[in-house]
Amino acid sequence: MHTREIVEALIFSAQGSLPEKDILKAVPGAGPDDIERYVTELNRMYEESGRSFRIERASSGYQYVTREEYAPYLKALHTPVRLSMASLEVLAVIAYKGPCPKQAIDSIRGVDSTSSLKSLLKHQLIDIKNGKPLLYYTTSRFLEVFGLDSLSELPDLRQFEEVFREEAGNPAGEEG
Amino acid sequence: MHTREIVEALIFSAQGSLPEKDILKAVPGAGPDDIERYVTELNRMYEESGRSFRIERASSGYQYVTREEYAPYLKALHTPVRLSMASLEVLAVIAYKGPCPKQAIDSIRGVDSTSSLKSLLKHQLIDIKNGKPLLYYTTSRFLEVFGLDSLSELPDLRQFEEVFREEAGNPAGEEG
Amino acid sequence: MLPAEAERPAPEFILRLPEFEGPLDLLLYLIEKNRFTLENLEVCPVIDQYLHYVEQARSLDVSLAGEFLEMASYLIWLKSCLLLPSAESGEGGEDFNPARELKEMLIAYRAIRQASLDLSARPLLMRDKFPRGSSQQERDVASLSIGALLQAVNAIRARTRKYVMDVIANRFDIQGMIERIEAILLNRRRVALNDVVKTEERMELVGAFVAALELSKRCIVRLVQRGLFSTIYLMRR
Repeated sequence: MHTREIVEALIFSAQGSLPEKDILKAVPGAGPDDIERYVTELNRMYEESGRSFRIERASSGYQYVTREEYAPYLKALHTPVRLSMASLEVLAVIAYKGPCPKQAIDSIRGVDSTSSLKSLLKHQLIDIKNGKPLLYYTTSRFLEVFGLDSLSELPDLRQFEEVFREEAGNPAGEEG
Repeated sequence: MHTREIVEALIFSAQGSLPEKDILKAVPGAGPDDIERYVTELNRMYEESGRSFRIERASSGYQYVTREEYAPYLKALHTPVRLSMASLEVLAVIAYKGPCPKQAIDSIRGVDSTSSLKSLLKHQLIDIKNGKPLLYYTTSRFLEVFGLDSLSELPDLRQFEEVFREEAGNPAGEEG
Repeated sequence: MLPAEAERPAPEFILRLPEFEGPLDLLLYLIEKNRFTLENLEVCPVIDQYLHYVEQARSLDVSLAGEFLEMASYLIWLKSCLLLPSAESGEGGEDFNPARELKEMLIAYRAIRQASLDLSARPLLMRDKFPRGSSQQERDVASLSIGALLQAVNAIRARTRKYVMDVIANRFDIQGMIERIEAILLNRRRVALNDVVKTEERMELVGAFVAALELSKRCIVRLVQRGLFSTIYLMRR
């Protein structure tokens, strides 16, 4: 196993751009120049063997990108985005409680929900009823994404106690 | 530009396992056998050039994964999945018997499975079908994580039962 | 990674009892320790050892899950069946074997345990191999599960340690409230806000108020309040 391939595996598996310092931490003994050299070597190998991807140096670190000529084919590909936990929380509140104002969502969650609301609006999972304050509610797209016919199909939360009931003395549950 | 490399780019840019049908849609004219052949060719090229990753079949599709020997270097970068024995048992019951209610899981294991269910839900390895009682089933994420193409790939449960029944001739078991 | 049977300390070890996933796990351990198989299983010594373990655990104040005690009483019953002279042998034409149910239970459990070990032995994503990281372009939202949504509810609850459910149970339906108010105002010129709600619940009152504001905005009603904290009336326009 060559350090170069460890660097490759690190960048390959990273979420988004991998900061150089994280690479240096993971492969002790290598310096920034080594990393850069490895990446150059890898990219040359990819190019020579006709690979459809390469490693790009971004301001924040290294990341894989597919070569531009493949973009037309990738556009056809449905690459779904996974919602963040925060967005899911906001969505859950709106689904069960909506239409409701942002203030109600924030107070139930105990944190500010601005960016999640933005992201959910962008994905058209929620919409806004005009008024003061603005009211948020879930859209038909929401039902589609969750495979529901209507909001009434959401399970009764009390029924869910069987899974989520708090165990005495072990509120965090098992970290399995 | 070769179709093989288009397939490569598609799988490469997908999040999670890319369903075979999506690949077929993106590269008209190619059949499942072609895709499989391309993947085999790509994997051979990766192996010969010492790449740290390969394509594997999972959840009725294809996904990129790093080779196992790199895991020690990558662990620091990721939050590894750690399933308890109890969670694994619950997962096995659901994989083999699911969709099934909690009561069925508890009765096979002889113990309450609440905390394991919680943990498995958190890891999105199982999900819930609404109903009374709620039914648990394994997700496509489960197939991805365990590198299974479908649940039918799991070894026959009776096979395990038989082994146990046949142990009569070998009282010491695998000990010693 | 997983505790092998052989590595577990014997249950006689007084200071610290080995831990078992459950009563069936303990029974299998005892069977293996006695070098029995399910085919040549002698149930009585295993039952005795099981009861001994439970007794020890209780004397050491180890909190045992209720299932262990349940199993203990089942085993005591089973043993009594085995020890009593089988006066009615041949009952129903079948050879009466009270241990069979236990055996079947153990076989089913053991098979599942084997299956779980088998699963765990597979190269596991995020443990033995890692997926390709995220791609840069943002696209559609992946289809989601109800489980994920309820997971989120649980996350909120765990964090805030309040009754999310209370609030949820009280969700108010603005549209329904608007319709109710409109229906009332078909026959009357005015109605007090407090008379619109059916219960004393604060959330419903809030809902009625929001509905009233909405109707006012749509120029369907006029809101009238003579002074601070006095009754709010909805007047048909």
